[in-house]
Amino acid sequence: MLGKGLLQGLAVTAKNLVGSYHDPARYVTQEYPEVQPKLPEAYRNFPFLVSETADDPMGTLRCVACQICEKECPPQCIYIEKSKDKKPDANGKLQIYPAVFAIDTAVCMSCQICVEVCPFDAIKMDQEFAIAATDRFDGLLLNREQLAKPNAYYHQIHPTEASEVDARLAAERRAAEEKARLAAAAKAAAPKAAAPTAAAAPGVPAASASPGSIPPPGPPPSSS
Amino acid sequence: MILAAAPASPADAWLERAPVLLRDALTGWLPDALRPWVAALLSIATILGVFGLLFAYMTLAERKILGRIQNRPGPNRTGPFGLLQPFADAIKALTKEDIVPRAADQVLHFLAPVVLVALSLIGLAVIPFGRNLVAVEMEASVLYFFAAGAATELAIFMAGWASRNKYSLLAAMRALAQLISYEVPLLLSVVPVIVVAGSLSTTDIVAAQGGWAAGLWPHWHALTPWGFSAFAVFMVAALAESNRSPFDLPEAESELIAGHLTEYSGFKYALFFMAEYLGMAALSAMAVTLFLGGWQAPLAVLEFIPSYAWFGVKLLLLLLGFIWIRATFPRLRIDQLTRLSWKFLVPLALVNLINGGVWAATADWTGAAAVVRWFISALGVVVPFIFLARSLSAGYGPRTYRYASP
Amino acid sequence: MTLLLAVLALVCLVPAVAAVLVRNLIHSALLFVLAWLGLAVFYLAVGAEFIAFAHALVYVGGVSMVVLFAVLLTRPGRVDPLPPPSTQRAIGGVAAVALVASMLGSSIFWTRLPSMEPIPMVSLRRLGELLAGPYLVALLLVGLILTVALIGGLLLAAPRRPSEGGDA
Amino acid sequence: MMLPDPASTGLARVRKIEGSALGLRTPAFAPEEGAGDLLEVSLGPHHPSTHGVFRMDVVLDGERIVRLKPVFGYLHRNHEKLGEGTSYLGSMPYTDRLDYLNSMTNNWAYAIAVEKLAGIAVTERAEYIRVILAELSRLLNHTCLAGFLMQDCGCSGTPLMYAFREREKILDLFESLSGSRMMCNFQRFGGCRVDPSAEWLAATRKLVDGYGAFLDEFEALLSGNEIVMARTQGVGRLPAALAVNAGVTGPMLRASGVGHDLRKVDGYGVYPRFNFRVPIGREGDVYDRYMVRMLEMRESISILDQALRGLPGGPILDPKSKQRGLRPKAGEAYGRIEGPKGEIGFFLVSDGTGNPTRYRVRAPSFVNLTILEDLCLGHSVADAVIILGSIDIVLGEVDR
Amino acid sequence: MSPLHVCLALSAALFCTGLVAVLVRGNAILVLLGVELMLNAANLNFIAFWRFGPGGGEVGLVFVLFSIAVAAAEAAVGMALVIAVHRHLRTIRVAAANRLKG
Repeated sequence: MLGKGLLQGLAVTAKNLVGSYHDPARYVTQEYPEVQPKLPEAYRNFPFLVSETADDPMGTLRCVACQICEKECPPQCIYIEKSKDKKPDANGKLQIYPAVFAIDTAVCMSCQICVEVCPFDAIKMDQEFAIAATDRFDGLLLNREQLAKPNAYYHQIHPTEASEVDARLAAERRAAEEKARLAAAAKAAAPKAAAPTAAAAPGVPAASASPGSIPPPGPPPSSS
Repeated sequence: MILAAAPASPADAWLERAPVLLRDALTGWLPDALRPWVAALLSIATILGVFGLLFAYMTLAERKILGRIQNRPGPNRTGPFGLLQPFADAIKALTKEDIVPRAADQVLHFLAPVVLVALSLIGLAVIPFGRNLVAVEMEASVLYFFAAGAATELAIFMAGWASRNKYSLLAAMRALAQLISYEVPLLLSVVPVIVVAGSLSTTDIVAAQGGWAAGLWPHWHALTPWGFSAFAVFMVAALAESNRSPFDLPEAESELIAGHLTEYSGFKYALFFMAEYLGMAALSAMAVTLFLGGWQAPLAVLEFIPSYAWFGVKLLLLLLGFIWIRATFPRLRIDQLTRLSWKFLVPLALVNLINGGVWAATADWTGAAAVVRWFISALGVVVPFIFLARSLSAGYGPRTYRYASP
Repeated sequence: MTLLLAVLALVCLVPAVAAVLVRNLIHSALLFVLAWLGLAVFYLAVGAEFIAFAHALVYVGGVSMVVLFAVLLTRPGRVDPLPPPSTQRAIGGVAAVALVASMLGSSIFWTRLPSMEPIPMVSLRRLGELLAGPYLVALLLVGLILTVALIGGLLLAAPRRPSEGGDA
Repeated sequence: MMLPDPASTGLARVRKIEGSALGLRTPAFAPEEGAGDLLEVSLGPHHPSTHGVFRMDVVLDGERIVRLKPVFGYLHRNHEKLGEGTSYLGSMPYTDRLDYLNSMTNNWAYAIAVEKLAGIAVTERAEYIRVILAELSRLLNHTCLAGFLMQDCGCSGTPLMYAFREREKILDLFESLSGSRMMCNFQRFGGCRVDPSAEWLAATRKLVDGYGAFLDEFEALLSGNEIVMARTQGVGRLPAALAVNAGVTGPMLRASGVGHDLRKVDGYGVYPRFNFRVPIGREGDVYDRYMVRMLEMRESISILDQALRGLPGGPILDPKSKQRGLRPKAGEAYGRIEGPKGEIGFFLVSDGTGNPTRYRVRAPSFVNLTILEDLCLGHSVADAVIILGSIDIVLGEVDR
Repeated sequence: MSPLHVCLALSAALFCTGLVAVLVRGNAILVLLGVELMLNAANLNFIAFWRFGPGGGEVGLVFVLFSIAVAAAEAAVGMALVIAVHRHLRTIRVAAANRLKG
């Protein structure tokens, strides 16, 4: 019969009209400013640099300016300049730090390749999407100070991922300390076996050397 | 209290006569000579006011209902539930710059929207809104309504021609082709109603639809077989006349030609917009008068509700139907559109003419004969519908699909 | 009453005269339509309601569209502007018309017209009975004429399909 | 399947106009002289229907189209030359931007090409995940197409809104898995980047179960609708011979009656393990292309159902696989999959260094678009808009 | 100056305008419109005599209805002729169409 399809179509739209008043599946609009979107944990926008503690973001950046992310970034939007001097990192080891670390967010397509290739977990993806700048060039060129955010913030936006990263880092740190202690013990044991007489002399420098040459380890890593 | 006393007949219930009493109160203190003139002015003012507001809130209702059908809220930012949206649109239209192309024919360019709106409004003069609420009482009011309707084509031609732009002229020609080819079924579907009601005046037609069979089944024309077919043809033609959904070809964005309104902006564009809605409201009002028993109540017991309320409810239901159809159907191509009119609607309306004639001739059959009469009339509708439907949808139809053998 | 009729007569006459004089074809066609509208209002004033609406429907609705479509279809992109009517033909035309006008005018003013009968109000039903009664045959004939005219018009105006090999 | 000789197909009758600067090809039937003046119109580049920046130079004889020249390139971003300058891993996020509706299938095609080039094996679980994501992407693409097509036919937004309502659910799945709705950058050489969590799999299961009901409602609104049938049946008929010779692939080819589906022909990934059917049309007009896609969606639902049930455990990427400094040995490889729009393939030539020396993308919409003129001749402009809509092009892929 | 005089004067004036249009204007369409005007003038007479003349004028009304119908048919055929002529002679100046050859 000619009109059957048309009537079926009308029935569907009527069902939706009525449905939109009582069935949440048929009323999907979230009115944005009032209703904030609940972002999935994996959501990623522009990257940010992770710093160990919140109070001294510049001092405790994890980034060691290895420039792998600069090479691997497909649109080449990261610019790094190595520092001349060194700075102890979380494990107390002296590391270079980035004097200049700039990301041109106008070019960055938040593809998170930099996060993937970074061996030091120094750069992670942010979740802040409501970004505005008054100037297209300098306004969107974020420098080191603007990029650095504390690890606590990282825990806040990517909880599970952050805890995995911290667990892994803690494990590495323990392994590094374990290895360091073994090396130290081995070094201490080796001179004793070679010359028991010289034991007293080297013992003292060893004892004094150990504290002297290795500066006191930096503030204990923030409790994860 | 007048209300408490059961009114002798619904006609003189207080609420029923309220508008007439109001008018008499307002014109009472005038000298007799001036009284008819002021009364006429009053009715003009009320029609303009009511239908102006109806236009405003119809645009809002359209966007809200369309939104709700599409699972979204529709405008709800301007005022509570978006109620101030029409006024916001009006201010926007007023403040928009009114660009007139230099080559345009200034006089016609200005005249077209004015004439279009005037013609859509003129038609409302003869529609009986309530028991004795008709602005102009005439013997040939139905013919008057369609004469006013026929002139709108002229205004569209003026709009298309005055913009001096090749595309808007072509679009105006297409719009005219559509309007003219749907004028014929519109008029033909009204003729059986006149044959059965025996008069060209709208008040007589509404009076002819009074009364209920066994208090439950009103004598509306739309509820008789031939009446339903005429009502369907009338509504489809009304859809096309007011350029609404399946036939909104002129301003179809996917069309190459941007329609005869390209050279209009600002308030004149809003006027065209208003004319379209008023045309739609006028045609729906006429459909209510001719087929849905004007201000007649659907059930005898519901008689106490004033007559103009019934007219309003029916009109709003029809307008809801317009919006509902717009939300559901895609657009027809220009050749399909004219083929639908000439090869389907006009023959159907012609057969319906005979059907109405038979119905009028057998008016005095009662009892068992009435059933036979209904059956004949129903046959007169269904048989041609099936034949015409088959010829119209030749070559189209749902298909079955096979799957590739791996 | 006569004053009202006189005003309406002017409303009807002025566009008609203007239509004849104006150069632009579309403007003159639209002025003609205005003249027909004026005539319809004149019929209303005189009391022939049904005739007024029928006239309006037929002329303003139908014939005006035919005329305007014809004007548009025959405007070959304004290639040949209308030549000014040769003065010689203009003078001849106006002279002939002046003669006819004088004849009509004198006949109107000198004949002694019968006094006015009471205003005959014809009801639509009476008109209907007349049409369906003695003039039924005439009604069917007019219907026939209309269909024949329509089909003829279509055949004349329809563009020749190349396959039909119409004449050059 | 024996290919008919080109002479009998449509292509042979199309020959270049001598000395025509534009290289216009004379259409099937030349416009009769004196058939009234021809109207030269250009439709686009701001194209009314949401296909992106694309222009059609149309020559009209009254209502009928006599000549149609598609003009594109507005969205050309030098994708392939860029590929040559970027590392293999670096090109992966760029493939999201080809057919920006289906980044998952683009990634998969590129991953297959590199895996073929470098000879990397793919873990079992990753193969299943890739099938699940590809079929989700097919659902998303066909739903969007139906919405856009009906929008071109003139529905005032209703089917499009329903289509987008369902698309949002799928995009939410992609976002919760890969981090971004449309730019997923998810596949890696030898597997996937992230292992889907249990909640994600449960959400996918819920979506797949509910999708059949949505399709029924959608078809009730559209497929039986007489106006839709009147507007789309018999419009833009593509004969099978011309389709095969023009290299058309995907639902367009199947709608013309040629049952060629790479999932069956190549049997890549783990598709042979699922039983599913390949719907084919008979007329090859716009209605068939719409219906074939609808039936394909129902097949995708059954594939998803089987894949979700059969998803094995195990790693999604073997830890030793090298992503960053991948230097495949010199050679070339062509990896292709059955994307929602047709065969999307990547041709890579490596010289042993970190960057490919040649990086070529075989984009299905680009190839399907070449026969737009043959489909539109003799139709009106309103039909041309629908025919373009039924070809399902995405300008990112066409212009690269 | 009784109303009948006004009507007759208007009818005469319309008739003359129609005549001028027919005689003076060179465009075929305007000639046809002039004829239409003359027909309308005749209708006006019928109405005038029905309304203001001696009784028994209803027959005039019926005649007016028929004349409107015929005039419409004539206009349609006239315009069709004009279009047909235009297709051959590329112009519709009345002076041009003076050869009977096909």
